[in-house]
Amino acid sequence: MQLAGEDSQVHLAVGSRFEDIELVQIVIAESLTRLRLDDDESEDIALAVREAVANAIKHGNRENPDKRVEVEVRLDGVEIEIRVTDEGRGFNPAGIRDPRETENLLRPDGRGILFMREFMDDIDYTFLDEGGTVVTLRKRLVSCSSEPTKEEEVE
Amino acid sequence: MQLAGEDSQVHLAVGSRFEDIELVQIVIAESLTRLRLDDDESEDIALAVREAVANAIKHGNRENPDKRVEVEVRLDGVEIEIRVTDEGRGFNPAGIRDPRETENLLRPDGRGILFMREFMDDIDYTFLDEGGTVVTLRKRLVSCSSEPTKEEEVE
Amino acid sequence: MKIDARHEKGVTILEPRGKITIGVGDVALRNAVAEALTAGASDILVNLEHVTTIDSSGIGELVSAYTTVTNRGGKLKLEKIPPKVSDILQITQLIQVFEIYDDEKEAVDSF
Amino acid sequence: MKIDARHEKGVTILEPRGKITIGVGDVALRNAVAEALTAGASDILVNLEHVTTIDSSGIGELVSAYTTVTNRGGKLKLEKIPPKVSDILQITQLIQVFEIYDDEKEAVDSF
Ligand SMILES: Nc1ncnc2c1ncn2[C@@H]1O[C@H](COP(=O)(O)OP(=O)(O)O)[C@@H](O)[C@H]1O
Ligand SMILES: Nc1ncnc2c1ncn2[C@@H]1O[C@H](COP(=O)(O)OP(=O)(O)O)[C@@H](O)[C@H]1O
Repeated sequence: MQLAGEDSQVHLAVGSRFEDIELVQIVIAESLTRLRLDDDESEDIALAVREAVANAIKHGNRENPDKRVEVEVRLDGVEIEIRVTDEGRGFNPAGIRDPRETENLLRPDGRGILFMREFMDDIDYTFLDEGGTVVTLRKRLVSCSSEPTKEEEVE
Repeated sequence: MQLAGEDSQVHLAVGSRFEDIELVQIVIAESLTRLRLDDDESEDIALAVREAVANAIKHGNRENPDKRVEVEVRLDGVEIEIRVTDEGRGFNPAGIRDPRETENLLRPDGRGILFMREFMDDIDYTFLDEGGTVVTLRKRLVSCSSEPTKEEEVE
Repeated sequence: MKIDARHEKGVTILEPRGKITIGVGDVALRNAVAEALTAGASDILVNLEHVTTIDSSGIGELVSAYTTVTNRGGKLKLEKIPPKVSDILQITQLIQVFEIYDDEKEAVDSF
Repeated sequence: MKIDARHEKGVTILEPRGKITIGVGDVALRNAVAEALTAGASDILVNLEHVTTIDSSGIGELVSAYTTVTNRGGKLKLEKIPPKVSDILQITQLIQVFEIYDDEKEAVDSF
């Protein structure tokens, strides 16, 4: 179901400063622009990526600016997949507490993974043998048609 | 002379479609924003990178969207270095004709490398053994101060 | 990120603009709340109308502000939340925690 | 990239806006010139006032347009070139090739 004309891959590697998140956001926004998603869908994806990159910088690379965060964006006609990789030591996703439980409601942190889960269809963690955490975010795209409509072709 | 706080490296890999040039431009613009260069200096760098990436897509990868163009941006307090790599077969830079010669003036092409040379301090070609062309563009930054002024610190 | 502060019938109204996100906006919000408290405020209304993006750090700062103000015997409420912020408060179930108003007069009178 | 066309005393004035760059703006410029020629134009004035960026492909299209129009016995001139475009015409020495005007009335009367 991949349409050659719509396939696209972008790979970005940045340092581990919070300002690098903005660079990632800009690349994501530009990549999504081409898909003509509706604003809501684009915002959801951008927010999930923001959380993934923030975690990579904060927990993975512990804000060491010399450590890299890699972001890979894969688009085909029907799905977007974004992979965010850090150089950290990983964690146990099963041990994460649910921020919606009453006893956690007033904690200031612990909501990033929830955001990723809610705003994407699917998120998945892999821990590399050589060190490093990969979080893969996927979303099926509803608002973008994989074929241009008649009107768009004429444009 | 590298100031830790100003060091920054960004690596971007895109496909070989002309629209990918815009993505590169956006990343370059965002990276340069942080340096507070004056507009003229930023424009010159952006234009040189545009030419380098256009050549990588057009001549290097022959617009094959599956071939990648890599762009590496290295910033320290005093210099920007941008490296653009394609997967093509290279060429002989010594064989390039000067577009400013009278007999070439009315040719529609052949001005990209001239632009890079004029807008950067230094450009340099390397041809990889395994195939691929790397053009390295360098510019010393005059308008950005490597240390923030008093006023900026207060901000 | 820029946060204006104004006063209405003893209530301090904070109006962040732009992004309340990690590393920039979240810090600005924390500082604005701290400043209001130092200036003697105990009732704080945060107007979220002009917030374009909020992430989990931004939400975390809202929660911290809520806790700090409440622990000091004050109140922190929200007004004019954009649809995306509303979604996020639903998702996180913080909608149970915050008192939220659409109308500013009503919000101010509720303190 | 958007190109307006208007007419002044038999001269076709083309006004590209935005970027004349590889893959988009260069093609638009080529098409606009071809259209003007098909419509019977022979004297063309390109107003570059609203061009924000031009690259070597864009310059190449200007040169091609110049050649095409000249070969057909017409003339192509430029007006209101921004400083960056002026730099580029200097660098490429195309400043010798193009007739360039600041004042539109003068430009139109020169054909
Ligand atoms: N890339 C990562 N590397 C290491 N630990 C991580 C990573 N991402 C998440 N974690 C762990 O999962 C926890 C929950 O993450 P999250 O839900 O994003 O909330 P928060 O970042 O606010 O703590 C973090 O506190 C951290 O312990
Ligand atoms: N990355 C590259 N790979 C292969 N050939 C290249 C590359 N860059 C430049 N060239 C060669 O150098 C020539 C001059 O390039 P340039 O000055 O940019 O003008 P143009 O691209 O308009 O031809 C090209 O026509 C091409 O033959």
